[in-house]
This record gives sequence, C-alpha cells and structure tokens, in this order.
Amino acid sequence: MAEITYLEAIREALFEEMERDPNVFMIGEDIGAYGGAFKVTEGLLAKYGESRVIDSPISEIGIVGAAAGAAHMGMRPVVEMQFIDFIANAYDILTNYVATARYRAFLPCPMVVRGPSGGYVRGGPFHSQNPEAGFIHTPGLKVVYPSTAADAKGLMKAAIRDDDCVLFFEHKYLYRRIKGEMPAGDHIVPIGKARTSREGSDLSVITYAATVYKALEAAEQLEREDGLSVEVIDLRSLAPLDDEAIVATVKKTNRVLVLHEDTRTGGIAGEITARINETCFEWLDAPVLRVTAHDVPLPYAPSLEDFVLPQTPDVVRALRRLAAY
Amino acid sequence: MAEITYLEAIREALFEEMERDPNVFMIGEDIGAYGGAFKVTEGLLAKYGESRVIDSPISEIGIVGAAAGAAHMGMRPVVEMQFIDFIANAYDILTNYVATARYRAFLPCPMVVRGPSGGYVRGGPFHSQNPEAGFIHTPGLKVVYPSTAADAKGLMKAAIRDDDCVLFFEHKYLYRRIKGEMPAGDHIVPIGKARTSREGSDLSVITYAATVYKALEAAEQLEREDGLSVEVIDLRSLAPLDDEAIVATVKKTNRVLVLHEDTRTGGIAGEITARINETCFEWLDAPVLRVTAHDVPLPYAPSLEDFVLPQTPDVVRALRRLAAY
Amino acid sequence: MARPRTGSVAPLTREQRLELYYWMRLTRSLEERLVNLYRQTKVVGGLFRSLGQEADAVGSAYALQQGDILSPLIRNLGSMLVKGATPVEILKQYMAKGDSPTRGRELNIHFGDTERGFIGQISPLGDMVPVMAGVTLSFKMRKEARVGLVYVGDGATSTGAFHEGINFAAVQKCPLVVVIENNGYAYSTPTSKQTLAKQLADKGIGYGIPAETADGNDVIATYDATKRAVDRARRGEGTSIVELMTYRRKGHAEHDNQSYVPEGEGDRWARENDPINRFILRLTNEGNATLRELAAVDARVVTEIDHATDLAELSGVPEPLDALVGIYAEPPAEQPLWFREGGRAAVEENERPEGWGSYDISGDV
Amino acid sequence: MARPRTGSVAPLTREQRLELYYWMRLTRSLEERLVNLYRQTKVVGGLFRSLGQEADAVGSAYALQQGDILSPLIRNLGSMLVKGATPVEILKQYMAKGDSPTRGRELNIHFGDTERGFIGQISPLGDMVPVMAGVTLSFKMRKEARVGLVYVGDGATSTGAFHEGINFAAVQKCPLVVVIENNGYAYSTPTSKQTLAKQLADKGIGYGIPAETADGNDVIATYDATKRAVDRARRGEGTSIVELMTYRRKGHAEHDNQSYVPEGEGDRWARENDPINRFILRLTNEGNATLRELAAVDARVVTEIDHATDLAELSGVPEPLDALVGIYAEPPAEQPLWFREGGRAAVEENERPEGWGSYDISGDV
Ligand SMILES: Cc1ncc(C[n+]2csc(CCOP(=O)(O)OP(=O)(O)O)c2C)c(N)n1
Ligand SMILES: Cc1ncc(C[n+]2csc(CCOP(=O)(O)OP(=O)(O)O)c2C)c(N)n1
Ligand SMILES: [Mg+2]
Ligand SMILES: [Mg+2]
Repeated sequence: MAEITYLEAIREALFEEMERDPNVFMIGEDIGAYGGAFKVTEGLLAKYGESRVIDSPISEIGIVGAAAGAAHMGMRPVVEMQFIDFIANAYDILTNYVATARYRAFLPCPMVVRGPSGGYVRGGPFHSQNPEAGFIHTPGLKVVYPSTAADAKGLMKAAIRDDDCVLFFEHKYLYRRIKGEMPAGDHIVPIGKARTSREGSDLSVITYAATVYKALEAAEQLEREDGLSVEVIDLRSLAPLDDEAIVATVKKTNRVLVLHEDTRTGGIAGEITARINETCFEWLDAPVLRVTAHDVPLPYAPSLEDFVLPQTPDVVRALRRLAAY
Repeated sequence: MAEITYLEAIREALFEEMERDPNVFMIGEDIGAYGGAFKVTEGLLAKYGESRVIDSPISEIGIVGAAAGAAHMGMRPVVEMQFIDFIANAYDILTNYVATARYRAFLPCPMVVRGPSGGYVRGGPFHSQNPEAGFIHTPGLKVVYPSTAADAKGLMKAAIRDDDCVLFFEHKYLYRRIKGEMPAGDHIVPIGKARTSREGSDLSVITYAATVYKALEAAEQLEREDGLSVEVIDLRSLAPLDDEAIVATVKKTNRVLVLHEDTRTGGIAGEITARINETCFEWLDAPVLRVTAHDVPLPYAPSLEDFVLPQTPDVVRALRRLAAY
Repeated sequence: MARPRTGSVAPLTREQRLELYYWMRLTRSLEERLVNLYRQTKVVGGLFRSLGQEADAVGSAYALQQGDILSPLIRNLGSMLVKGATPVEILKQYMAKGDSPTRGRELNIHFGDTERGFIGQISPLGDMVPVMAGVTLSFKMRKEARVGLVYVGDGATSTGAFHEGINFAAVQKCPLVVVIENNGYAYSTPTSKQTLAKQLADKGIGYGIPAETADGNDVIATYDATKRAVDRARRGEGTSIVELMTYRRKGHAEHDNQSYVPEGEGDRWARENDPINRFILRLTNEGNATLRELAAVDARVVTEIDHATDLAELSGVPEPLDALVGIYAEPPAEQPLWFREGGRAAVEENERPEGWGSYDISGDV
Repeated sequence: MARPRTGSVAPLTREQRLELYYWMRLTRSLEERLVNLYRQTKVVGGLFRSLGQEADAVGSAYALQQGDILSPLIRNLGSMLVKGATPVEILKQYMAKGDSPTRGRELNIHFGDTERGFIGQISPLGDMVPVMAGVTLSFKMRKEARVGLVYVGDGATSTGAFHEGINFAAVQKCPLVVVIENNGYAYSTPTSKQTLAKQLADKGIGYGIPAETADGNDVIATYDATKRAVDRARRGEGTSIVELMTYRRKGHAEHDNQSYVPEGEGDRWARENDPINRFILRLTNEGNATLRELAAVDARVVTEIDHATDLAELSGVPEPLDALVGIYAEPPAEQPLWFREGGRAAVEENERPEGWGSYDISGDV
C-alpha cells in the first residue's frame, strides 16, 4: 500500500468518518471552497455539500459554541481553527461551557476542535503556538497531538467517535514532511495510549508531536557515538496521559528526559515530572530533566526561532548529562 | 495601629496609588456607583470621579484591550474582573496581545488585572476558579496571589507600579476573614519574593493563597500530635516563582509537599515539582508530593465542594506520609 | 427594521390566557417561597428574582411548542416552568439537594432537560447564544420543524459571544429567536452605559435580521411578538430579535440594596406596571375570568408550592463521592486522590526496586 | 444612518493631491519590489498585497494629523507609509533582518512607532479595536485633541473583539474612527457569508454611532469621508464608522490562487476601477498634473525603493541571543536554558549534600 502524508492521513480520516456517520460535519473558516488554509479539508465540500461543510464567519467563539449546541443534539461536529493559535479566542467557551457540559448539565458534547499547530516553520508568534498546557489543565477536555501519519488518522477517527470533546492538534511542520502507510481497514488509535517510538534500555525520552523526531535523531547519534540505547516514548495523547507507559519506561531505564516544543514554565513537562516523582521516585537514578523552548513568544526570524526552540543537539547534550549523572 | 481586612487592604492600596499617580485609573463592571460586586472599589468614584473610575459594559475583551491601549500611552489601568473566572473571556487578548506587547512591539503595557478568585465559598463552577495555571504559562505576564492583608496591600502597590502586566488574584474566602496590621508608610512587597509563613525543620509545605491557612493548621496539629516541625512557604508570586526560597526550604527539610487549591493535572504544583527535581534532586529524602483539588469542575453543594477541595486533614495525612517515608 | 412585523397570530383562547396567568402566578409565588427559604438560610448561594418580569418570561416561552428548545437566563424561572420544570426541582436545586436536577453541582436555576425543551445555562454571559445557534443549526440540518429561543439581557448584548453567536445564526439562517430582555439594568449598570443604541432592537440591522420591540410587561403583547418570530423561524426564514421592555424591580440578587437606582423608580413600576396586576385587570375586563376564579388559581399555586417544599425538604445532601462521577463518558468516574481514604497512594503502593535502601545511586550508571 | 455625514472638508491643494499620488505609487511599487524579493526567497514568511486598495489606505491615513495614531492591518502598508514608516524598514522587516523594526521578532508589516503615529498589530483579528479604544480613551482622559483610527476588514467585523471594542469606544465617546475596509473577501470568504447586513456601515446603528460608506478606490472620496469622521472625533463627538468599498485584487497572500473568485471579477476591477489609474485621470483632467510630471514621481519612487533595497540587503540576520531580550522591563533578559552553551546547568552546578553517594535514603527519617 502506498504511503501518504500526515496531512493526507488526517483528510482520509475526515472523509471516512463523514462517510460512515451522517452526523459528522465540518465547520470552520475557509474550509469549504478553499479547502482550508492548509487544504486539510479539500474535497469535502464537493462530496458532502454546504450543509455538512460550513464556511463560517471569523468567529471562533461562534463556531465552537455552535459545535457544542449541535453536539448536544446528537451531531458530531469537527471544528477547524485556521491556526490553532486562535483557539485562545474560544478559551472561555471551551473551558467553561464545553468542558463542563456533561458534568454540570448531563449534556453530551462529542466534538473535535482541530487545527495546524506548532513551530519550526517561521510562522512567528501567532502562527506557531502549542496551546496544550492551557487545556490539559481543564477537566472535561481530551487532548491529542500525533507525530505519525498512521496515528494522525487513527486518532482523528477515535476523536470523532469519542463521546466527549477532543482537541486535536496537528503539527504543521509534519503535515507534508512525514509520510506513512495506513493500516488496512477501520484504523482506530485509542485515546490515552502512548506509543514506544524506539525501544531502548539506558535512557528514556518522553515527548510528542514534532520533537519525537528530534528525540529519534538524538537517539541514533547516541547509539552511534556513545553506544547508549535510548528509548523514545511518543505520548500521542496529552489528556489523559498514559501513566502506565510513563512508569514502565522509567522503571526500565531509570533516567528520563521530558522533551517538548512548548515553552518551559507551566508546560506539560512539569506535570509529567510530578507524576514520575510520585509514582516511581525510587526508580530514578537521576533527576527528571526537561528540554523545552525558552520562555519567550516565538520570534519568526530563522536565527531566533532556531535558538528559542529545542533542537536535536540540545537533546543529545541533555541525554549525555543524564547518562553521566 | 488598627487591623484591617484583606479586602480593605486592597482598597487602601488602590486609594493610595490613585492619589500618588494621576495616571492610575480603574475600569470594570459595576465598580463605580456600586463599588464592585465585593465592594473593593467602594468610595473611589466619589473621590476620583467618572473619568478615573469607569463602569464598563459587560466586555472583558473590551476592557482588557482598552487598558492595554491606555497603558501604551502612559496610563496605569487597573482592570477588575467581576469574578476572576471571566478572565477566560480575555484569554486571547491577555496572552496574545498584552503579554507580547513589549517583546514584539516594544510597547510598554503596565496594567493590573485583578479580581475575586478561589473557592470554599459555595460559588459553584463559575465563581470559584483559580486560573493561575493558564497564565503562568505565558511569558510576558506576572501573576501574584497574596494570602495576608499586608501582602495584599504591598503587592497591589507593587503591581500597579510594575512596568509590565500583573494579574492580581484576590482570594474571596479571605476578603473579610483575614485581618492584619498595615506596615507604616509606603508599604511595597516586591513581586517574585516568597514569604516564610512558618519556620520549620522537618517538613516543608509550599503553597499560596487560601491554602496557606490549611498548611498552618496542619503544621500546628503535627507539632502538637507528632512533635514534627513544619515549615510553610507562602509563594505570594506565582510568576516569577521565587526559586531561591523553594531551594532553601528543600535543602532545609528534604521533605516537601506542594499544596494548592487549583485542580491537580496541569496545576502549578507540577512546575514547582519539576524545578525542585532539577535543582535539588539529591537533597530529597522523599518524593515531592502534591495535595490539590480533584480534577473536576467545582460543584457548589457544600458536601461536594468540601470533598473536591483540599482540606486540612488532607495536608496532615500527606505530611505524615512524607515524614514516615 | 424595528416596526412590528407582519404575520397574524391567532388570538389565545380563554383557557390559554388562564394558563398564562397560572404560570405568572406560580413564578412569583415560587420566588416568594424561595425568599423565605433564603432567609431561613436553606438556600445555598444567591437568590435571583424576576419580580416584575414574569410576563416577559412566561409570554415568550408560551410561544414555543413541544420539541422547541429554549435557553433561559437567571430571570427566566417562568420560562422554565412553562417548559415543564417543576417547583420541586427548582426548590431542590436552590437547596443543593442530592436529588436535585444537577445533584448539587450547579446553582439556582442552572439546569436543563432537552427532552422537555430547556437547556442548562452557564454563568459567562453571552455563551448560550452561539450554543443555541448550534442547537438550531442541527434542526436545520436535519430538516426538523423545530425552533430555538435564547434569552439575553441588555448587559449580555455587550459580549463578544453574543455578537459571534447571533451573527453566525443570522448568516446560517438558523431557526433561532433571540429575546433581549431589556430590564433597564445589568447589575448596577443602566442600559445607557451598556450601549448608545436607541433601542436594543436596532442591533438587528447590523446583523441584517428583523427585530421587534414589545412591551415585556404585557404578557399577551410579549406572546404575540415572540410568536411572530417563532413562526417566522419555523417557516425557514431564519433568525430574528425580539426586544422585550421590562424592569428589574429587585436588586441583581437578594443581597443587592439597589443604592444606584433613582428614588422611587422601582415603586412607580410596581404601582403602575406590574405585569400580573395588568393581566388581572385585562382578564376581568375582557370577561375571561372573575377575581374569585383567579383567587382559586392563586390558592392552587400555594398548595402546589407547599407540597413541593415539603418534598424538597425531605431530600438529603449530595454524597461526596458523587462529585467524581461523570466528567467524561469514559472513564465513568475519577478516583479519590491518594491523600483521601480509599485514594490510591501512588508512592506507597508502588513496589520498590530490588535492593532499594541499600544501593549506592552515585555508583550506578 | 449611512448617508454622507455633514461637516464640510476643505478641498485638498494640488501639492496635497500630488502627495497622495506619491504615497499610492510608493505603496504599489514597494509591494512589487517585495514580490520580486519573495520570488528570490529573500522574504521570510508570507507576502500580503494591497493591490487595488492603495487609495483606501492612503486616503484614510492622510486624514489624520501629527499626534494622531492609527492601527494598520496587513493591507495598510500605504497607511503606514503616510504615517512615516520608511521603505527600508518595510523591506528589512519582511526580510527578517536583525536591525528591522522588530529585530526579526514579528512578521511583514507588524510593527509600530507611537511617536510617528502607528501601532503594531497582532494577527488575532479584531483585537486592535479595543486596544485603540484604550489609546483614544487616554487622549480623552488627558484632554488631548488627538484622534485614533483603527482598520478592520469585512471579515474582522465578525469577531467578538471588534464588537466589544467598538461598543466600549462608543459608550465612552472615545475619539476613534473605525475604518471598515470592505474588500469583498475574508481570505476565501465573500462578505455575503460574513454577515447578512446590507452594508457594513449598518453596524453603526446597533452601536448608536454615525457611519458613512465611501468609495475606497477614490482616494479623494476616501479622504473626505475619513476627514469628516476624524474632525468629528476631534470635536469630542466620539466614535464613528467609515466603510470603504474596495476590492482585494490579489489572493489573501501570495500563495493563494483565488480559485474561489468568479471568472473575470478581478480583471474587471483592474480594468475599470484601479485606484491609481482613476486618480491619474482625475489629476490630469482637473489640471493638477501632466502625465510627464506623474512619470517623474514614479521614477523618484523607483529610485527610493532601489536605494532602500540596497540598504536592506546589507543588514544581517538577528543575533540568536537577542531572542531572550526584553520580555519584561525587569529582568531585562532571560537566561539561555541549561542545555545550551552558557546555560545554567541547574543539577550539575548545585552542590550536593555532604555524604552524598554514600548514605542510605531509606534509613533516614
Ligand atoms: C462574561 C461575564 N461577565 C460578567 C459576568 C457577571 N455578571 C453576572 S450577571 C451580570 C449582569 C447581567 O445583566 P443583564 O445581561 O442585563 O441581565 P439581567 O441580570 O438584567 O437579567 C454580570 C455583569 C458574567 N456572568 N459573565
Ligand atoms: C481571530 C482570528 N481568526 C482567524 C484568523 C485567520 N485570518 C487571517 S486574515 C483572515 C481573513 C481576514 O479578512 P478581512 O478581515 O476581510 O481582511 P482582509 O484580508 O480582507 O484585508 C483570517 C480568517 C485571524 N488572523 N484571527
Ligand atoms: Mg438587564
Ligand atoms: Mg476583507
């Protein structure tokens, strides 16, 4: 079977779910005639028509709220943020209305909010964000952030079928750079399960999304140059976190690095470190270390963006410190 | 000198700063004629008039944005959120516009966003929130959350004089329950410095806001019943965090509990744990433990709210485990 | 755009008019009962009154039919009763009982039932407008002849959520009626400080949708105006606004002393423009009912409320552990945290590495 | 409300008209130069054109005076030039140079200078409206006779920030002019899918403020309409709207092939309604200038742009460490993280407890 890109895998999932379930519909800015800023929804309008592929006004509160209302009535909306950065405009309605609907009012709210996320693309401060930290903090929401084409498809299908609201972050750096074969049939990746991206025995890197590839590059270099065996865990789901997978790799290697592209303070690495600390403190032969972006808005000049974001040499340096500890 | 309440201390700070600097002004919903939902701004309109005490429409984006624009021009706005929960409506303009103004456009944005925060008051899911986690994650913002009357006054004066945006969370449970004497003169508490609320040598509790008092109650009980000496650190500032104070108490007691009222996952306790882990791993004789609220929206029925939020017995139990570890 | 819209509305029968009277009286008496319970500190949290606004709530909700859905605000107790909420539910909810509609999770009248046709509001103002845009979008997508109605106050019209929601509904031609209850105040803020618009119905022009202003203290006028908008929506002609002019006679909540209200303003409304008194006059003048008949209704209402109160008082408080149930469909419940009885003690229960306590960390690479 | 407002505007002198021509030509030629640099991949990020909209940007900005402040959008290069932004700044900014106005931090024309009178925009649409409400609120508080002008597109009028900001400015009578550039599209979305309002000026009615619609491709008409609104604001009469009708001839950005645009629509505008051609015709017909004189201006513009390009090309890229400077007034800079050369290696540098490496943790309580 031919390989398709991360972006095509997401599109394939949308087509399959639209086909499978008439309650699934798309809503967003410029997703119809134009097919979306990154063409993720291209072809959906032609096939399913205006009533199921809705071009909306520039109203993130409006479309997230409308999706919630439709979801209460049994529809399964998929909302596109043209760039995930604009999810900030819907922060109130997502965290206060959507996240609490089932708990406070017994209203099911099955919906997906998806959009191009992340940096390494010279997008500047408002087209490069990784907003997961602000949402994993909200009980009632689920958050996924795939790194491979197969996971992108399988998680999208799982997200659309999930009975709660799932935030689906798509890394725009991976959209066309990453390809993979799609498993045959109705391919579903369960939400809440991490993936071992690379088996190893000396050191662990716990990460997700674009930095999975930084970790893999660093792992190969350490194997080549230091003869160290590095395990790479791709979380895939950020809420809920796969505690079992985290504990398992800690117990296996006893030396853990948490790596993410998001800024450092208040980033999800803190939560992961706290959980490791609580669940397997005695298994640690070294402190859990964090490699993250620097705590600044992301500048767009290449020399600046490259400096602010975590790079492969950073991971190598950090892992060597862990090994030498 | 007579004691005044936490609420009166904040009001006193507002009066003194309005008096000191003609550029300081107040903006918010019902803060003028009515004096604010909790009467924090009572008397300001009478003294300073409508041009410096502005009753706004119900528009959190509008007033935060307007404050930023005025701040660029040299004013020093103090914005009231009628309840801090509604800061969620201004999440985009605070995190994308205000927080980045100096960095991306060299525009100073000296402003304070303040409001009644926190639970233990039967306020239900939308009048009890602790939104710090969503904002300490944003470079460019400062966040303070005092627990004593003197700190409330001193930090408010510091926040108004700060050249950047400070989010000032006021705990509504403490408004009228906590009293204190005001240090004489122009009382300023520097942002970024924690306070040792109670000296101790066996165990440390790192906390802030209302749970400082849970920690103190637990500390007394452990001294009485277990002969254990518990140190209580009141962070006061959440961004920036006082790393020195955190490291100092860890090195002193080697056993640390992080306590907060906010929900657990993604709460600031994770960040603090990660920092301790990075800076003084070898000094830990036990894992850093977290006592927090449960991960649910805060229900309003007393039996439910009391169950969801951390209580003194929880702190006692957690500290005993730490001691026995 | 704000002249009365065409579209004749069938006059209400005597029975229907008496129903309207019943709902208005039930609303007022139930709130009076809540005031007593509030004074006895049996109400948890604040108490919000709709005194003087019963006509706008009842008359507008009465224009809907079975299958339609409305989104009430804090002053729409009457609308919820019309849609089938029961006094005992309201009382249990205000008393935070374990068997109240939200099992003690949400305050006052923040609850809903999409079967009966009302949806649970949240506090952040304006958010229900986009939500109801979505509810009615689903009606349109499924070609159901159902209509939605969302209430917003004069104050809530200043929110971004109101703007984005109503504009979206307008463009999508959702079968949605937006009822703006202009009761003169948002908490302490007079409508004149909320907007410069001469009337809130004028906002319709900016959204390109019809709008009508009606006397919200005249239950029949309220019903007629809303019914025109509802029929229009059901005919597939999309979203419209009904502005109901009324007055908030009590404070924002029980604790508010209304110091900001001009001397005598409230009394004048009570004296000259009480929606129930006005309706009584009309019912008797137009021969729909005698005062004795109406008194009988009032008596019936009191009995119902007494009965509901007795029932409500019997129920217990929520089970603490229920606080952890139902955040997600899956898992069905959260676990109590480790520092609680029954909580998982992560560290303690986690088995330790062999040789733990005896081996030398620094030596081990 | 959308009829032309009264208030006569002094006619522009020949010199002023030639200035307008200069700014329009500079805008267009500078963007054409940017296209070349973009094709040479010397531009970092996307390129946004205002082709065919030069009159609305230049004419509106020209209505302001020294001390006034405007907030431009992505298609207001012309407005920024009028307010004193220089071609070399624009070129360096687009090329992400270290000595560009934002030192490589922000994209394209996202930069400002409150001294010269333009403020740096951010991407989230609508946010600049409340910000400019605050800028102009400060003018009012300080009794300064200054005016603010904020641009929003047809698409941005759908945002909550636009609504909350303009309503706040209206109620506060801020000296603010809200210019709605109706160029027919928001990215691929036609204005008809953005709102049902017949014209965007109608939104003024909902906010109770005056609004005027003008031909945005007629630089004089644009100037006159904006000047009326600016004078009004300066007289202390508050906020108003100017809707400028224009057309976005290029795609949203250079990469956009405009597949969604009806056949021939763009060509028709180019042929029949190019703002520069129209102005040339007018200047020559009304005897303001000969074609030769205008050609001289064009030549001058090219020389200036050539010069600016040479300068811009000379500058280097930003110093990486500058990325950590100036998030706060205090501290002036962040430290590089520990895993970088020069970074604090927290764990390593932290001295260890005595006896570390030899003692038994489990035995120690
Ligand atoms: C977004 C938001 N901001 C502030 C509040 C606080 N608040 C609750 S009710 C209220 C006044 C509402 O006035 P109005 O919309 O006119 O409704 P009314 O109470 O008059 O029925 C305010 C400001 C809120 N609930 N939501
Ligand atoms: C809040 C928000 N949502 C979405 C976007 C993505 N976006 C950037 S420009 C644009 C279209 C803007 O159209 P319009 O306001 O008409 O301005 P124009 O480009 O036509 O000048 C969109 C949707 C954004 N920048 N901000
Ligand atoms: Mg009101
Ligand atoms: Mg446009």
